Amino acid sequence: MTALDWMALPFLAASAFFFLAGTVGLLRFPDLFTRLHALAKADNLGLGLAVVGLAIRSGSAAVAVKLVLTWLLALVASSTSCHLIARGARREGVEPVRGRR
Amino acid sequence: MTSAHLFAFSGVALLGAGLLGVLAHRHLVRRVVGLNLAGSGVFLVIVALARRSDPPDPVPHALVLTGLVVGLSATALALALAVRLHRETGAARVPEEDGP
Amino acid sequence: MSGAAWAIGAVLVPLAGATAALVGGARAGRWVGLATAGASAACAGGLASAVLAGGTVRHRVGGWGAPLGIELRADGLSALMLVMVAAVGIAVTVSAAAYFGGAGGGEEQGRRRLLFWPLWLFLWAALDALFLAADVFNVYVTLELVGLSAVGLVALAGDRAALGAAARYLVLALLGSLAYLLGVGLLYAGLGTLDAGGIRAALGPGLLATAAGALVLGGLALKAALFPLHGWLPPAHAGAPAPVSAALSALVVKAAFYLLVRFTREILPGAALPRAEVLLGALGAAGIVWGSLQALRQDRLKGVVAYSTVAQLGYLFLFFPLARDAGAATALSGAGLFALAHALAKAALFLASGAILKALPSDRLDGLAGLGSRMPLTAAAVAVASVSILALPPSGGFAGKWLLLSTAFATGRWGWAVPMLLGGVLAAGYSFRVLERAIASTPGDAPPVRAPLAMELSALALALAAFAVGLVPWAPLRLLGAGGALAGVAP
Amino acid sequence: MTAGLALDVLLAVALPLVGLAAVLRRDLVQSVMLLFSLGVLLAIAWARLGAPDIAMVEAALGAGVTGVLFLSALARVGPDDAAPRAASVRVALAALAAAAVAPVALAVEALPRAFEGLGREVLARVPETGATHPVTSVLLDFRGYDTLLEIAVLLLAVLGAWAARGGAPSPRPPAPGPILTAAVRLLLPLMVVVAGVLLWVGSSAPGGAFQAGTVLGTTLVLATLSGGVALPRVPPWVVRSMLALGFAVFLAVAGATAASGRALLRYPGAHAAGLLLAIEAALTISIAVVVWALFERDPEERRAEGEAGGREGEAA
Repeated sequence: MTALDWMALPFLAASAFFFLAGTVGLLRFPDLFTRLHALAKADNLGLGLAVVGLAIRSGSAAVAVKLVLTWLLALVASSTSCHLIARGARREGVEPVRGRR
Repeated sequence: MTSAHLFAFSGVALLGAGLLGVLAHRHLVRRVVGLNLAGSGVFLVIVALARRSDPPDPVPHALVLTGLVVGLSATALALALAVRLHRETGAARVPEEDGP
Repeated sequence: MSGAAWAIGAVLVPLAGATAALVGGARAGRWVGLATAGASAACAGGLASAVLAGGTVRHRVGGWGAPLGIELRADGLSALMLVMVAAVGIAVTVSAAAYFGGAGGGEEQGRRRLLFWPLWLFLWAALDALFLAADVFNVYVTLELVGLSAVGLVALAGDRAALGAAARYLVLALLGSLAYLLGVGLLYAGLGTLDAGGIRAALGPGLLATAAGALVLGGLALKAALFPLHGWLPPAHAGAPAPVSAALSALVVKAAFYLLVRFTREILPGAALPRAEVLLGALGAAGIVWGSLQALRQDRLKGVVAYSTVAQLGYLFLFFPLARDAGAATALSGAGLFALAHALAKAALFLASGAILKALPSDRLDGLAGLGSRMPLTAAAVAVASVSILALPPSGGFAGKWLLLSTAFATGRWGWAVPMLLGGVLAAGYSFRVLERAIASTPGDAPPVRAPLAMELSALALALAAFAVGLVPWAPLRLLGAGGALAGVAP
Repeated sequence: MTAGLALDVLLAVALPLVGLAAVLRRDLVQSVMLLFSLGVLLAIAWARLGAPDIAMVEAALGAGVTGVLFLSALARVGPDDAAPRAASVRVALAALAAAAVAPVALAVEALPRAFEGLGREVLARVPETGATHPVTSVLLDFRGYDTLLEIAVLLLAVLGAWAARGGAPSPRPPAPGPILTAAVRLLLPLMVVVAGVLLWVGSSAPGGAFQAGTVLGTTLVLATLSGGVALPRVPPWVVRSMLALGFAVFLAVAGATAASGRALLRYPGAHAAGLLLAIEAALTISIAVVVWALFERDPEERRAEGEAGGREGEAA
């Protein structure tokens, strides 16, 4: 492994952790709204950290810019679709779970 | 086991799953799902076997690209038929073989 | 013009016509259709005369040649099929111009006028391309073209039974295509070529040949409406608009059969699948009996004609067991003549029922009494076409069936003659049910609405052509024999 | 075992399992969603198999066109309420499917582990074509005739879907809301640029008319769905002309090559690259309109509805 790889490692590991957390949340949380909340973690933080890690590893500014653009696009897409899903669910009469289960 | 053969067997298994989907269901949309799975299996076999050389043989890639477009066309037509059948008969069922 | 130019024209002209009809819209459709039909038929005729004069015509698309590029090939069998498409195609086009003609009819009729022409001309192009293809993957693309345009045409009718049948056919056809494609993929993975001639040369018996052969033949059989997978055919063919039924029943069913002939006799002889050939024959025999029995039970003309297609397809499949070794040449001649005569006669019957449906409230057999005096041209078309379907001498149907029967006797395979003879008796049954009503001298009033003359005449012309095939059988047979007909089979 | 092979094993096992799950799910919507997930896994598999062109098309189809088609069909087709078949029947059918594919597995097993195919010959002759990317050379030059007919298949899908659809109006999408509208406004120009890039690089790298056309078509669908961007109302014949444009250009080139006495689709050497780009550009437009037309109502119907109806307000 090169020095760049070592520098990227913590970011990639952290990214994997957030993806794992997001997935656990998706599977374990009680209702649609909290699950969406968990997914957003994976997209925003997990993907962002992965982008940072990969940008370091690539060692090229052009690739880094493309990676960051990809992340920004994913953010726009995921927040829009989360919003649409949540709004659609509210219209269909899905209520958030309140209190503890 | 080479990766090429590994994916080829995976494609055969996927084809089997898709075939089961076509055999086991009568809902047209479900059958289209099965046909899409089976198609993906066939494409996977063809592309995986092209990986037996380095670089991979581009001819099967071109064939599968054509196959994907054909598959999309068939899917679009089948789904339009499903919607129409549902409107005419109240169910997007493929009628049973009539053997009177 | 060279033979290759005619072959290219036979594909490009109907494709161009379809595009023009799509852009031109409902109003231009029929004129585009008529012009395209004439030009496409001229290409088929030019190709046939080139094949007669100089034998097999080949063309390397893109100039590459196999195995890198695709080749087109027209031997006698291909040319005969193209002529069959052209003859039926012209009549269907003329009839359809009248059937879908005229203004009014509301939005639904407008949609039909708009969509029929591009769909039909694409189907024409697809059939021509299929009969000319010498590359097994190119065959896959043409098969899909044929299948999707046929489903689109059936869906145009909007009749509930036809829609269900179209859905069932689509699922079967797609499954068949996938099996075929996988077989082709395996052949390429083993041999490194997609060219029909290249596969024939390279393929020896073995696991690859058996698996790929079973996939290809099984896939094509799924598409061929072979018993017991014929169930979608009668409702689809009976429920579609009459010109569509004619095209489907006369032409589309021949496509998968043609490919099965090519693959068993020519491309995959190395796979050595004799049991597959016997199986195809046995299913054909079952189809003859079953289709004929069902035709006897129908009470609508289009129902009788559609079930009769199931039976008549069965005869064609007797080619496979009969064509083994010594019988190949005679069996091919018989199957070729039978396919041609069936296409002409079946299209005539469907176009005639279209004319009847335009003039009379329904095509129920009970209501056909006195047809001879009410619609004499159409009654004549039904009568003459039925003679060929019945295989009475000297019709085209008789010539084809006679050659198939003689193959069975000459090669000592008497068993295969039994379903043919039984089918003849049953065909007499269902045809006379139609004929006794159509030509009986029951006086009847002229129908209040006249059917368009073009529809009646196109049906009659096709019926006469089917009959004439029996008078001059040497003409199609000479074409069939030109260029060697099938590699390894010399009629 | 290397990391690469480990990933391959994981993918190869996951693919049929996800497929099986899609077949066995009782709920039709879940079944379709699993089909989409399979598309994502497949895109990775294509990349692993050295087929980036296919990976891009798979992603564009699964996430875009096929997804939209299935979802809009699901919205109109009732749930699959057929009673599940008896366990014995299901086992028998599974056994039948397994028995049908087992000989294929045997035949695959018997194939040699290394095989050139036509790869070397294609690479050697790519310089003679109008493209530099081998897959594009095969698609548009060596096997250009297949591609010509394939575009006809795509047109038939539209014609057939219009024929099957009958006079039914498409469902109105629910009112879009400000966030979707803003996002679509942001993404639209970007997607148009992406389509342009895909088209341009197609001759030398993975990409080309189909990828570009699907991106552009999905953009049109998105614009229609979001309601935030008004597409110009065009007469039906313009829609039909745009549908036919790519095929017509390809066909005209085919006719011209044949008429000039060359072989069908043998491009004149000096102009080969330019001709291919012209064909690809026209195809991109038509494929985009195909994608949109598969989703939208057909032009006759739009006309019949007339301008009076207009778009439903954002009231909801």
